[in-house]
Amino acid sequence: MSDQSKKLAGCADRYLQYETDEVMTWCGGCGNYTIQNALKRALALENIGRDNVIFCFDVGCSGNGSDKMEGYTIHGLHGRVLPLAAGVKIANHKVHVIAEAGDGATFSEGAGHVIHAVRNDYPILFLHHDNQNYGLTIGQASALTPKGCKMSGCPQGNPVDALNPLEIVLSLGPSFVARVSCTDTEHMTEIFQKGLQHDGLAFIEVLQSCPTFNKDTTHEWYVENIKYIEKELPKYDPTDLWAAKRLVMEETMYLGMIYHNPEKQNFLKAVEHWDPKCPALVEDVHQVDVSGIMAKL
Amino acid sequence: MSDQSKKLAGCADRYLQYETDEVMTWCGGCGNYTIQNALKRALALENIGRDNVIFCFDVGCSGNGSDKMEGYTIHGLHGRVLPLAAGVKIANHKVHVIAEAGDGATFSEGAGHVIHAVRNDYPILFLHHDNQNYGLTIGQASALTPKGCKMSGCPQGNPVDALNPLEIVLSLGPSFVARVSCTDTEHMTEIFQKGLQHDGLAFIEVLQSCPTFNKDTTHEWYVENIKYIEKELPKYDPTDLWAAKRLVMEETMYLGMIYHNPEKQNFLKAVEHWDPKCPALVEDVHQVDVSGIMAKL
Amino acid sequence: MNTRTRLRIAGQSGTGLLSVGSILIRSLRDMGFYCVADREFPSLIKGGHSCFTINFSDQPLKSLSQTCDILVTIDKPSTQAYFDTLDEGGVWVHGYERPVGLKDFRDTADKRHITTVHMPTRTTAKEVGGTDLQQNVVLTGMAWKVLGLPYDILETEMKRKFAKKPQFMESNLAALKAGYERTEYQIPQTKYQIPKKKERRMLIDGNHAIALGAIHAGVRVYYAYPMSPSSSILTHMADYAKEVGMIVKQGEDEITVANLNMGSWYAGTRSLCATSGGGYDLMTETVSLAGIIETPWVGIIVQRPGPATGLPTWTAQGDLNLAIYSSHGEFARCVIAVSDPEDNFTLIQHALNLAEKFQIPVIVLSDRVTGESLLTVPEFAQNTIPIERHLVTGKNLEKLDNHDRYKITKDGVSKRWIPCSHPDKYYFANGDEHDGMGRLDEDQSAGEMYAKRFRKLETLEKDLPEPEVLGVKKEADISFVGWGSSKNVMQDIIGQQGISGKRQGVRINYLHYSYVYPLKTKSLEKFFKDNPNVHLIEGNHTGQLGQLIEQKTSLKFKGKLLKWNGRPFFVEDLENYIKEQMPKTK
Amino acid sequence: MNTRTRLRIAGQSGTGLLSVGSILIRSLRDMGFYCVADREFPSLIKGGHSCFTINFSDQPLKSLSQTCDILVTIDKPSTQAYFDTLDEGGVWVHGYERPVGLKDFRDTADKRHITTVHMPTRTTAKEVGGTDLQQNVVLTGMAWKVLGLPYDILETEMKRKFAKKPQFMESNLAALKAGYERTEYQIPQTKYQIPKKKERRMLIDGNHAIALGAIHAGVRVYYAYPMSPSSSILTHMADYAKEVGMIVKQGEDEITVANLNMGSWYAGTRSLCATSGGGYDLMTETVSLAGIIETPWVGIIVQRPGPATGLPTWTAQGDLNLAIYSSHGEFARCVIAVSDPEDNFTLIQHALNLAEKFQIPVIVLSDRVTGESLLTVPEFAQNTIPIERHLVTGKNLEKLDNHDRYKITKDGVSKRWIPCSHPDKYYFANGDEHDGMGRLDEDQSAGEMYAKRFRKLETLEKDLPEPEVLGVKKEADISFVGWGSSKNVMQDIIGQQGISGKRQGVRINYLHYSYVYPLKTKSLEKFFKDNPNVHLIEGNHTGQLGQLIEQKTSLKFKGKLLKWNGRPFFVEDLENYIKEQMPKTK
Ligand SMILES: Cc1ncc(C[n+]2csc(CCOP(=O)(O)OP(=O)(O)O)c2C)c(N)n1
Ligand SMILES: Cc1ncc(C[n+]2csc(CCOP(=O)(O)OP(=O)(O)O)c2C)c(N)n1
Ligand code: SF4
Ligand code: SF4
Ligand SMILES: [Mg+2]
Ligand SMILES: [Mg+2]
Repeated sequence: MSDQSKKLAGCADRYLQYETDEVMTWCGGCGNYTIQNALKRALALENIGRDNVIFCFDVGCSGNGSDKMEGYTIHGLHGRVLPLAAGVKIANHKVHVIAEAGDGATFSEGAGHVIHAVRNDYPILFLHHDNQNYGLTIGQASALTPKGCKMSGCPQGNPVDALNPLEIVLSLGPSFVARVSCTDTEHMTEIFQKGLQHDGLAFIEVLQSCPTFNKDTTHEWYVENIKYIEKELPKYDPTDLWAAKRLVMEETMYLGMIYHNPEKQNFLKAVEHWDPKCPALVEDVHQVDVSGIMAKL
Repeated sequence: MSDQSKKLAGCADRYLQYETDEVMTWCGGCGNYTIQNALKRALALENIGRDNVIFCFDVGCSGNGSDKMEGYTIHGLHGRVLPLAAGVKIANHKVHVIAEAGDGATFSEGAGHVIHAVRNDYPILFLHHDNQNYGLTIGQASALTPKGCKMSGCPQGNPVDALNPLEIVLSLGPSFVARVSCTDTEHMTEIFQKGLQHDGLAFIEVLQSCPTFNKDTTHEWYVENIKYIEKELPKYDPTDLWAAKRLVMEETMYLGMIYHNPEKQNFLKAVEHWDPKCPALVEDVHQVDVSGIMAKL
Repeated sequence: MNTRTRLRIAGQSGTGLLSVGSILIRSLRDMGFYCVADREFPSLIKGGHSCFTINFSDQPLKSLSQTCDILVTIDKPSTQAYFDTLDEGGVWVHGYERPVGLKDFRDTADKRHITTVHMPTRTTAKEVGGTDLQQNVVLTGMAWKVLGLPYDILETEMKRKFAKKPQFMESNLAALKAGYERTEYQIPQTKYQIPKKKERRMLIDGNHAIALGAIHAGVRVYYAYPMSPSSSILTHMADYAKEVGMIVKQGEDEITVANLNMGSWYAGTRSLCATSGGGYDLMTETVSLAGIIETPWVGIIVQRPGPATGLPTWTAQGDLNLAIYSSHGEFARCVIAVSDPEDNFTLIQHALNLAEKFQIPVIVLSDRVTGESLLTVPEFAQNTIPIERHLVTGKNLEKLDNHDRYKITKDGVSKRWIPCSHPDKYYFANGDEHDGMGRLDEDQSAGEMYAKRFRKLETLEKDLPEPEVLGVKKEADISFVGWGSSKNVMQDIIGQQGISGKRQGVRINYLHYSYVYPLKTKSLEKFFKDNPNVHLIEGNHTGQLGQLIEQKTSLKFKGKLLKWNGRPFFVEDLENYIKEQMPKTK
Repeated sequence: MNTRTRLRIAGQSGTGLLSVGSILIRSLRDMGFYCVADREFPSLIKGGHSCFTINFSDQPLKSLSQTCDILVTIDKPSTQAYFDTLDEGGVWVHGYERPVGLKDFRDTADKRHITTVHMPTRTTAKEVGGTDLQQNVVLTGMAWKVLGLPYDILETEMKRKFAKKPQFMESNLAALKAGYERTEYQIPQTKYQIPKKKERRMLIDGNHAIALGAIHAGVRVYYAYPMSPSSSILTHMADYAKEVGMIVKQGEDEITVANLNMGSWYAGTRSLCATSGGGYDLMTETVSLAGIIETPWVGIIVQRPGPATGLPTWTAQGDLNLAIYSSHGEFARCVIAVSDPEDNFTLIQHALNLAEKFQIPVIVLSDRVTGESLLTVPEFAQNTIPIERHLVTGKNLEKLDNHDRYKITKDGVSKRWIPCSHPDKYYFANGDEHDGMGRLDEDQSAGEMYAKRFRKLETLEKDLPEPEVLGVKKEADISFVGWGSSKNVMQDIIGQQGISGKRQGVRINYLHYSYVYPLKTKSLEKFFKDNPNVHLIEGNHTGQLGQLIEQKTSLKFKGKLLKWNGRPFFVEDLENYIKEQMPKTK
């Protein structure tokens, strides 16, 4: 038993509070199962209860988990989970806010939002479910689908180059970038914990298998093509932006902490008069006297 | 007289066809004047007449030039000029299509569009008017306004880090990236010509002075802080992506060809059955017999 | 005489119920039956109950019944979900290996005189050399036998379906035959006549028909962002693109799609895009741009229940107000609603012509049931609607003045010519208010350009056809007014193709709006005058066409048949409503 | 007795006409006059003609006259643009150095008995130690003298304005004095009484008032993307953020803003956003989300003429249909319209309360003239509208069941509590159709949840106040029905504050809608019964409130006063319309 499992055994109730007895509706072998499990493990290990976390979901297969996570969840519009989650965090900075979205939602419908969520460094944990296609709308190409893939809507093969999501994120001045794979629950759990501890936008690229529509990057393919930074590159320094920029351009999928910028000032701290000790905005709605202002008009 | 001016003298009529006798409405000293002049020069030198170019404008101060350029122009919605221009080019690949937009339009309202215009490599010339603020709506901060700048809407100073536009563009697999400054009309003309010759998306970062709302990067400031790649870095190879990525992170504003990828297949060429020789879609609207298809249903 | 026979195949998404359904319906079509079929499925990829329902008859059918005569169930959860839709005296066909958990279904079956037709399909498939993949093929054979229809038709269809996968051919045929031959029970022949003359009909849905209509009318580029129930239009267009020389681009979001569509129309080709309600919300600002630069723009909304994500795989007519009133500012637009494959094919051609004739945005409203239910229809007549471009071309360009493009005219329509078609006759398509050439105009007089554009609505209204009356000409016992997909169920009811077959002598008629906005009211007023008992029928909660009628006229409906739970109108809905509304004497 | 005096300062954008205007209006306010002032300016940064118009009186004023008594012109092009808005017998004040190009103005002036008051302001400024920067200050002194008002008031205001720029103080005062003292001409004193009692009034516009109202009502976060005419709300909120402990975030586009607003409301604080018509198009999908997850969402649309970019710096009431019918699907919402600073301050507080009480999106419609014209108003009464949060809190949370959040109730409203306020009472705010707790529900019964949400519209309608009648109670010679900014001109006309001053004994009244949707019709029906000659007044082309009234009732308007050229209703518009509509006998 890994020490993670031992610790987990000690706080099983904290894990079970999020467990549902509803029938799960993802396909067999879908990466979403392990990703959701790892998230529950991380929450349990970080001792974050249902009164201390709000889950925000985009529309896509990962979003269909929004009523299968027994906690306060909001299932918004396609592509819009990042500004939605940012609005939640700004209103209530005292609770953890987690946002989850697919590759279609994040780099097509919501491409503008991911740029500015990273730039503003809203203090939320963001899981990017990268299954390299549109699962819920039955298998169209996304912006991350390799050129040439035959998908619904491009029978002659996807005509356009795929984007490299992490190459883009690293060009936005992020504060925390990591990569995990749905094939390794323990590692996901560990990185999700780090993301929950991070006081800024934790962008986590989650390599997600989608056996139904993505026959290329299958569970097995990932297992063969992933490597762990901690094991393979012991001298890797995640605060070195150029090292990170080079790493994400490599064929091999290195998992772990890719980039971390402790100096970046998160969104709330950048507000000159904001103070973490002052009440959350949700607790602060009161009649404000404006007579001082009116006197000067 | 530079040889460019000599050549121009030879085709003054081609330049004058675009000249307007309407009163221009930009502020005195605005960079838009020289940018528009350079564009007219480039069109004249490339012998591109009004039957061979369509100008697409975004909403912003540069967009107010849309009825001051005597040719076929369309003045669309804020942030949407790139997909608009792409639609024009797809419909009529036989004419040049030029798109112009400000930094608010390109990296805030239309941030999603610029990502996918570069990725799809639509064959259009795109001038990014970077005056680092929202001019037309009277001086708010844009995504490129430096952190700390006091602007309308952020009296305590812009709380958010600025994006580096070229760092982002170079993370999208572009085919042509150059930078010019409104302070050097000849150099702009030369680069605009190259852009007009390029058979893909020519992204040109135009450093634009805005004396009214941007007191930091003034005309004089640019003149002092720009350098020319051709002069300063003779051995610079624009096909080297990593060299380009490093160049755009430097304080000094290097002007000229930053990156060029001749292998990138532009949008139309990537369509398997498209052929430049076949009629433009605007000439090809005809009744299509679908009996063959119906017979198989 | 009602000869509607109702077959339902129920199974969890992804368990092959569609392939069973497709072989059966193709075989019925080959025998010359009129068929209508539709899927009910949840917004999930796998799991969740879904069914494929086929109604067929020797008379034309366009809508479905809510219940069925024959229920074929692939798995137990779907039996659970759909068992009570099997009518008294119906037939239950299934192939479960183990009778476990079937007890209460068997009891209900007995109570309701339901005949059970069963064989262990997996064992049967294996016996004849197949694998458990072929259990559904056995089931298909069983169902065809229960229908009492000739085996050769079914076999031909199986061969055609697996022509490209010969490796399965042999085992498939064996399993099919076993299922057919080992089944004894057949439903009584009185149910229907086997059609004599075999007029060849296509099996096609609305989304496929509208794609063909657009291609036929010269659309040269199609843009879309995937969103059910419109995604299959993208798939069809992409499949035909090469063959018909069209460019198809999956945009990265709906605003990209709307502006690609705008740019291609402005440049002078024929372009098209499609989405559903939520995606259209994102396009409305661009439709407003088409309004002020007076440039054609055609888009399809395949409606589904909102608000927000709502019910992605169900049907609704809840976005009529969205199509008419969204997009800021006031400008002329046209809203057209399609119902069956035939008018999907024709109305899209008229939509493209109207958009160019009046230089306006035209919104075509479809919905899931129209877009995705399969009907047997004869091949569409071609070249019946000539392409009208209304462009100044060739020598006429010389006579143009730059200020002709947005010239203030009585009927509101000015001349349009393709950008760059003449070097000197340039104009500015300006999103700001402008003069005749498109130059910025902020003077008081700019109000005249605003009014000029809006005058097109009146001119357009005069140009549109009046709504059509179906059924008895006058003095109906009960009359309905509706639009879009409501036409299908109304035609079945009027054609006595409900379930009860006989309409107890009730005189029914129906006024159908294909062109919904601007609303024509002449025949509507006459319809209310000619018929004493006029009701509204709409697949939404607020009766949106009814509101438009109440605003434009002082007509009052006797009652409103509204439905908004994501299900289409079934023939039972109309029959029950008519029974309630008719005075007891009838 | 009409004592409206009309002063207009014309100059190109950026030539300092605003600073001249602001000193004059502040001084008039200090003297106890009622003032109303508005800018007309083109959608450019520099150049183009613009003017600042002040109307003042000892009686309350709320709207402007189209023409002026005193025209102060800063540059020649603006003289050209505005000269003919100076009435017969008016006064033209200018300070050009060289008389070149003034010939024809001088001729017109003579013909129309216009007195010209002139001194070379640049030379005068220099003479008294100023620079040509002070020429406008000289002009300010001249204008004040023409008005015949005491110098000390003007001087105090100048000192206050340049308190933070002492380096200019001295030369400014010298130039001011020179302008004042060297001017001989004064308009005849009969024009107006100088108010005796000096009730202190604020000078404030609608945008500023709505910002203060929102802050007062406990809004804790404000989101906006700059878009005129709403941008000044962002500037005000940002300026006060620190002082009132509020967070202000300029979003990167309107969809970001709408979803930030949605997230903050869902999390349980009070949030607000504002935009104009085009920006709101981009927010409509998110408003539909608020509809299905039954979560409050408040947004302001400061209207300007569309379609598309339209006329960014002008005014319109063209987006009522947008507010009522946009956003796909059907759900309950409320549309409120503001008119003067006072109801900007109060109605935003009611909007926030209604949004929380009914858990619905509330759209507040303003427009450029309401948002940006300055009025003298007494300080707003505070604490008159208690904050109503309608949240389950504290011990009551224990009694909750997870399924209470979207429980199907008669009035459509279920319980709401702040996420995380209790660890076990979680619920799913689900954009898909759902059950009481928010779990996905695709069954037929889901229609009941759809209807439950919509029932809130009826409950809301009963809760809203009826429209208010202004002017004579009954039997008016001519009556008007309108909403939003139309109230201002109607109040001036009813208060005999048109130009003609005497209303020739015409009895006028006006039914004003602040709460426009859902439309209340009881007092409307009574208004039509009590008054024989009811007309519609709306600042748009299609009479959108009129259409809503025609749809909901069978009332018919005798006539419609519509205006859609970007200019607000001037008192002349009403006076001319009334003259046309009144039977000749009056
Ligand atoms: C505005 C809008 N456009 C389109 C859709 C349809 N839609 C639902 S999920 C989805 C994309 C799913 O792909 P992705 O985001 O990668 O998630 P996945 O299903 O692959 O997990 C789309 C296009 C929608 N719901 N809303
Ligand atoms: C949907 C929409 N949102 C906002 C605006 C208002 N607006 C007009 S121009 C502009 C930004 C101008 O900044 P930029 O794009 O940098 O152009 P610049 O004026 O600086 O040249 C904005 C926000 C609009 N016209 N449309
Ligand atoms: S389609 Fe792909 S992502 Fe969606 S549930 Fe199935 S396997 Fe998972
Ligand atoms: S505001 Fe700036 S960008 Fe706009 S016209 Fe003036 S100087 Fe040019
Ligand atoms: Mg995906
Ligand atoms: Mg700018």
